[in-house]
Amino acid sequence: MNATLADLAELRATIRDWCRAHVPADWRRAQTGVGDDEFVAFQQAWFQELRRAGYAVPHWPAEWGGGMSAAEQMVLYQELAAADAPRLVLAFVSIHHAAATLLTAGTDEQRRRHLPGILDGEIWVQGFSEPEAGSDLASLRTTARRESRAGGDVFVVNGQKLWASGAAHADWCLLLARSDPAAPKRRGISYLLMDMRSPGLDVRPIRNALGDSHFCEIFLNDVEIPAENLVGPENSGWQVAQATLAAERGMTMLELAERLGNVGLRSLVETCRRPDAAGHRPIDDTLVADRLAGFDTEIAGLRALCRDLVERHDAGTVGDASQAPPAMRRSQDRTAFGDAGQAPPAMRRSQDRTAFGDASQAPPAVRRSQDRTAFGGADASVVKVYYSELLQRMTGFGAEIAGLAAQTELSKPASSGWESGRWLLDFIGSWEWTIPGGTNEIQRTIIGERGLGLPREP
Amino acid sequence: MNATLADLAELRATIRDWCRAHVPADWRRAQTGVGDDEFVAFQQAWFQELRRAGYAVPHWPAEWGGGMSAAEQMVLYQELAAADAPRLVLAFVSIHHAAATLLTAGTDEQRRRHLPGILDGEIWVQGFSEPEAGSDLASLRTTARRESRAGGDVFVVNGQKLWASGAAHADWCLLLARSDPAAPKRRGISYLLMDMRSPGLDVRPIRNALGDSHFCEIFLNDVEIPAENLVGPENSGWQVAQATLAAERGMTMLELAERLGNVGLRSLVETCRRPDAAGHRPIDDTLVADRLAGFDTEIAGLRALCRDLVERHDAGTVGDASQAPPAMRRSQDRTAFGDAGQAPPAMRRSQDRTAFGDASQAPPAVRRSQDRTAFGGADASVVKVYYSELLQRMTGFGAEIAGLAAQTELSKPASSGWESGRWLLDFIGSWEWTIPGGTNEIQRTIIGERGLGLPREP
Amino acid sequence: MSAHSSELAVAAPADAPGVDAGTDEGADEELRAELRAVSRDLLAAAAGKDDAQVDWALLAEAGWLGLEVPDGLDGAGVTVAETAVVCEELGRAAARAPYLGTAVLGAGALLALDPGDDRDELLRALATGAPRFAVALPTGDAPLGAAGVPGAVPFRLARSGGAVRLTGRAEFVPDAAEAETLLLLALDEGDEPVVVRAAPGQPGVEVTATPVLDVSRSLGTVAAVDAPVEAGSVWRFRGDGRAGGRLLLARGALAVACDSLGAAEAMLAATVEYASVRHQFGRPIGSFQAVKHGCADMLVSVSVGRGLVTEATRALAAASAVHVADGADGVDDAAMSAVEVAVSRAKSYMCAAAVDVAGKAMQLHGGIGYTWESGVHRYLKRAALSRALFGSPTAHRARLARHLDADGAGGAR
Amino acid sequence: MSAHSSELAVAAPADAPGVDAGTDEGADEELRAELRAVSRDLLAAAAGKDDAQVDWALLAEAGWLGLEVPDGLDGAGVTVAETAVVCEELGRAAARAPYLGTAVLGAGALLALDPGDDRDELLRALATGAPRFAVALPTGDAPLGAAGVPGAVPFRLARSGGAVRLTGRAEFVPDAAEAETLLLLALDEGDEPVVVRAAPGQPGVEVTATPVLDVSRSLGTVAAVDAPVEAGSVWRFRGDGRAGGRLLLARGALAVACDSLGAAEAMLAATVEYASVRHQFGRPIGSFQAVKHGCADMLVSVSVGRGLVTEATRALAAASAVHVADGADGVDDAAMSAVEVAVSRAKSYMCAAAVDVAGKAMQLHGGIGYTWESGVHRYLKRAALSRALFGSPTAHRARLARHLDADGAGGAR
Repeated sequence: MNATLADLAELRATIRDWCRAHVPADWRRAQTGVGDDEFVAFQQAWFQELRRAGYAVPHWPAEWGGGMSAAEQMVLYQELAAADAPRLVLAFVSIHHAAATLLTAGTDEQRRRHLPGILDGEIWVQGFSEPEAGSDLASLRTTARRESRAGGDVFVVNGQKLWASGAAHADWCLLLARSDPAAPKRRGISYLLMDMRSPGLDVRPIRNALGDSHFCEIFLNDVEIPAENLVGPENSGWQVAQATLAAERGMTMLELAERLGNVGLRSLVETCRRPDAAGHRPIDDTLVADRLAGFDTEIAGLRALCRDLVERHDAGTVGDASQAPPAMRRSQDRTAFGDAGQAPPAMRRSQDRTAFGDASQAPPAVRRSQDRTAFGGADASVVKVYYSELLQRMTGFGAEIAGLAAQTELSKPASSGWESGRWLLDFIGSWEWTIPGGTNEIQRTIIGERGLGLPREP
Repeated sequence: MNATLADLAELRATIRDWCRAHVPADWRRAQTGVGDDEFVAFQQAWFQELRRAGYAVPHWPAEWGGGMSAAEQMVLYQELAAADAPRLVLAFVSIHHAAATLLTAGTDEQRRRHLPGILDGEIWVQGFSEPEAGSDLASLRTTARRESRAGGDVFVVNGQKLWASGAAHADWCLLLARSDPAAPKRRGISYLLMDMRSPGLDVRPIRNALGDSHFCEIFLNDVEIPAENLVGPENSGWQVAQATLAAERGMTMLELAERLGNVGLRSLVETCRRPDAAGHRPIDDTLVADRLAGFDTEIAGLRALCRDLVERHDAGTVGDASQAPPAMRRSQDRTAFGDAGQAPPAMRRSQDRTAFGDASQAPPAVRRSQDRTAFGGADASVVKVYYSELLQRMTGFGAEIAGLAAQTELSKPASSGWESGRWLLDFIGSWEWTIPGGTNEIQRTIIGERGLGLPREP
Repeated sequence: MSAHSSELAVAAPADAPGVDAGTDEGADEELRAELRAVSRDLLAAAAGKDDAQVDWALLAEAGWLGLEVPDGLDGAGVTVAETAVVCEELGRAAARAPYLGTAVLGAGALLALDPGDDRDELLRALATGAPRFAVALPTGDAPLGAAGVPGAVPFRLARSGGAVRLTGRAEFVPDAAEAETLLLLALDEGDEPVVVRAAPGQPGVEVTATPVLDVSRSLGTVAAVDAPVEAGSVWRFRGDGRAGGRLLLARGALAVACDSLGAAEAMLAATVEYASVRHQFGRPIGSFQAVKHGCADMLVSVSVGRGLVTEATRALAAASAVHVADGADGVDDAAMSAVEVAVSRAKSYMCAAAVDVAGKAMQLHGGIGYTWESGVHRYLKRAALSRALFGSPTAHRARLARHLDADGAGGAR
Repeated sequence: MSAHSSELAVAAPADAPGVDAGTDEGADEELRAELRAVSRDLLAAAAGKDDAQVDWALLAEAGWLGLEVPDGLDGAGVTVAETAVVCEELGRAAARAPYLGTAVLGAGALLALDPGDDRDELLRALATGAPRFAVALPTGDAPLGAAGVPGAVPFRLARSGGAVRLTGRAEFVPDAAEAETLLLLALDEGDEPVVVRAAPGQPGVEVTATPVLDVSRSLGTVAAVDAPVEAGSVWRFRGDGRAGGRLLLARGALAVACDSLGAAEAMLAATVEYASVRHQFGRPIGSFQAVKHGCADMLVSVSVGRGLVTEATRALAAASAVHVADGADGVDDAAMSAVEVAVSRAKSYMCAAAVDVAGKAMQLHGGIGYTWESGVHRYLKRAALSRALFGSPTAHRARLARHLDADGAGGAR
């Protein structure tokens, strides 16, 4: 179902009206300095508000409660950003990673069990990284030993997970564990759904650079997971994980770009238009004006990148190496965490459609000329590197312009991103985008090898 | 002989007077667009002018015609730069590389034969790089086969050299060739002095990015070099070459820094103070003013780096790992071209004194605290990276400010550096500093491994 | 901040995906892909030559000059989006051809004028490649200043002794020295921008070549001193002359941005190619992170630039279509501002990025990159010229900043 | 361009190598090396603690507070160059101590005053650590503006009802909240800068703490509203009060630059350490060029910054010595300008570089770097505060640019 221009304009008007009526007035002030419980309650309430309007999981298939086309989702995220609606922070893993995993690789039973649960507010956490397996995710050491029990087989899990964002509030965990210690690194890993109330689990918060504790360590001590919670074939967890990580990109990047382009840029311009004690406005300095215009331009470029990625996801042309120019040869698939988010082309194409729209939709015609695939299998990495470093530059500049005053802002609104206008906090928070999910150093290697076909390190 | 402050002030006044009397008026205009012969004649005349004053080879030992202390040389180069004297471009290899080689590793006979020749204007060229041995110099393929002749042994040389700057005018060549093909890469190389009038030599100019041809290829076809022209032991040419390349750093970097800080910055400020058609001066834009102040600062930083390097060369503390803090561990010596200029500490210390001043001078007390050696064995690389990229940023900015007008400047004065104020030409020429002598990528690896003790690539 | 927020997606329908079911955007994309493929083949030959001169007759035969000339005048009747493809490919080949003067600015100027027999005849001729054109307009930073176009119009008409005479001077005019027909942007006696047709040989008009480092470009100065002008040589823009002038300047800036995009892509491809085959230390140099990540950065900025150039092309094509169709009523100030915002973004970003990319290419090619023969210098010089032509990045960003400040003043949302 | 060219080497003798045969520069270097080693050991303990609080009594015992207090007043009688070493080490440890308020600014202010019993007594006390001081002067960009110091003096004395009263306000005053003695920079009735001694509890004077993200720093606001001031509490600078004020501001800026140098070196060392032991993909991450070259860039900017800080320290030490020795005749405007140029270079470069280095450290530490426990955030926050305190890089560069413009106007050579 391709929407016409008129349909989209109508949708935009509808969403805009809805936002006016439903975005909580002054939520930024109200959510500044709140405790954890208040934050969770606010997130859950806002999620249900969006759900009632059909805006919570627009990217899911219609049968599960979604059904928006990519074009419609773009309109939705543009309007939510323009209205400065709260972000869905807490449900991020649930509605993106967990859902993508279930839709791509889960059984019907698993979907029926979990997708409605997510809509009702079940929170998921990702249990991938480990102390010795960060960028090099494939060296994870947590073990899953299959054993028989009266009620059926179970996996007995032991080990430690790190950077499990939101684990303290989570009901379920997407868990990667080594089920065949003898197999090569990536061949012996299984993907499991773990109930966070299981005995043997110990969740400990890790304070981040701002003193917040949404990251956690999870210690697993003989935790038993029923075998029916295995996703995909045993020892194929690595492949399944690609799908999970792929879900982090595309439309979610577009949403972030819109946030940066709305409240982010707006706040920065406002900061620079504010006269100082002597009545001088920073923006009247060509130095400041030039930087602002540069950010405006870079944001426009980021939006174009994101739109392109989303459109090609939708069109099924992302990473189609057959269209890449000869110089841009595709290298072998990388084995590293690096290529998290980079499933082999055949897999990615199908999964993308499932993850990003109703599979029953007729895919739009492949409108793109070959040059649009110039960044080959590294699209998501290009967007991630560019977004995260733009965010860092913008917030860094904001912190510089705000000067000493930036130091006096001790907390930012919960439920906002790192474009809150509390520039020093935002700046420090920006490393949350340049490090996790494969550091930008790893991303550049992916871009070089998959996007440009440069040779791997020996 | 340490000069007192008063001595130095007197020297400065003397040099300043000399410059007023001897720096050719308006040489920049006169040397713009001249042919090769005119350039060579001008360089030779200026060299002899400097020689008569004792300013041509101040860094040589007194017995050979030099004898200035490091402090005195600094004053000399500061004043020559301040007076915008022509640079000694043509004699660069002769007075630095060739002389350092002879003084460090040559025989008395070789010194007596060649050092006076250099003072009389003999031009030397460096024959190190080859098509397949650029950054990876140790893989050079030119062969030197030792054979007996009636008049004594000779080396019969075959191969091809690249980037031999000034070979078209050269009388002599510093040649590296593989004399033991069976030995490991760096163990089978010999260092030879080759008469450029030898039969079997074919010199072909290579046009550079600006269309100039001072780079050359040298084809060697059964060229015979008498064995007495071997420098250092046979098959030890790699170690001898370190000394040659080391000579490129130190005081020569200080001279470049002074050039950039005098005529370079001055031209840039002038460019930015020139009103446009509407009477607007770029410097009145905070954007431009900020960049200029940044360059002024970076030049001051560069000068400080160079002075520090020269002073420590002088004091014999360059690269003394025993004083480095524990975290800055020294890695093994690198085998790559990369470490050209980085002899093992013991060798470097002695050679530096020989190369940079009269060995009979009492070395000044080691005045530096341990932190001054923080950049360990990578001092020269730090300076090279910083200088070359600052030059590139400054000239790039100049080209941007000058705009379309920069395109109409089709040639720059011969005998000037890449800070001529013909910004686009200077900008393009700046790659002559970021690429040769070990690209800046190689230099960063040296800094990481030798300066910081980071582990080598496996 | 309407011009900078999501509203733009509504204003420029092509921005929204999946909405072209009823349009011919898909067909246009196919046309452009074919045009691109053909151009690339044709220009590949020129790229090998030292002067990269392209055979002018070949360009005319290929139909690239008359791309925007209406069907009825023997042109292809397509849009500036197709012209942009050729510009990009010329940049990729660093080719020398007076395309900017004739097909981009010449055709653009004529199409923006009120139709008429003279104009139509000239457009028909243009598509055949004879005469070659130059359009004398300000190509520096001046028109980007707060004063806007009229203050920067380089020529002025004045009546003296019964005759209309032209006086003024334009520097760095693309393809001026080779042009047989000049179109001069002038203010008439009522301060309205008009186009004056002139010939280089004509009394009072002098054209001089301006040699530049980038030998793949031809620039010149056009000067007129009390040059007598026939009434029939003074042509009015459709509708508002100011809008016509602004669209013309936007075309110039966009064409140069497209050129830089092509040049940057060529440099990226060449660097990747070289880094894949050149071995040092027993490995292809592209396997070292320093080289690999450098190439990755080039790809990132080329990708961002491509996005901005694409958006600016769409915006200009849409506005140009409206201008030609509706004249004065078509392109209001807000729409024109939206075009200029998109063009300034594309021009400032892409033209700066191309210099960086070409510079990085020179660095990563090592010594070879610094040779004349590698040809990297041709791209670096061309990119440097493109950066300054039709407004420096700084001047374009200054214009953008004024929009940001004005929008910020407009309201919180 | 005398202040920016080789002349400087003559003006500041210590710049020239090999010329210290007759001076005690060598001995000073040894003293500083020892001071550095002792400081590093002492502060290493503090570095481990979450609040990095340093025991104040320990600092006093170590003699660091009275470094510049004359021998005769129980101090060490050395120069600001030694104080700079302590500042650098405090930065390296990201330690929390009111050193800036007491030893840098407090001692600096008192030393710049005309000697007298009250002043001498206070200096003697200062060296013992009781009372702690805060100096209320402008710590933002204001004094770097074209107007110079007097326009930015935060307090003013006025006579009303027979009494002299003080009014004004200074924000972001280092160590204000913990200070027992306040020294306020004020203009007297003749518009001459003076120092007013006050106490936090005193009528009309209010001190409030300003909590900041960098918990290793203490800042506060000092406000006075018609606060009655005794005649004995108003102290005049030696010689020209304006020069005294300028030297004091230079001290503040330099101290913060030293702090940033130490912080940056600490972050570099920590990153090198981590990259050498942390393995991924079967190798220490420091063996990857992306990490290695990142560390190399950190070293380059730390090296450049160290050079600039060293030169600024020498220049300020020399000028301060002259000021104390000769009063008004000592430091003329040209010499003061030379100090300010050196300080502005050091402050703008080093404080910006430290933020970059700390940010890079966070990046190269990966996930660990983003944790509270790694402590990298402490350095990032501290570096960000240092960047703004005593003038932003932009403000310092604006001052430098004015010098460049003025020097450029002076002549071609």
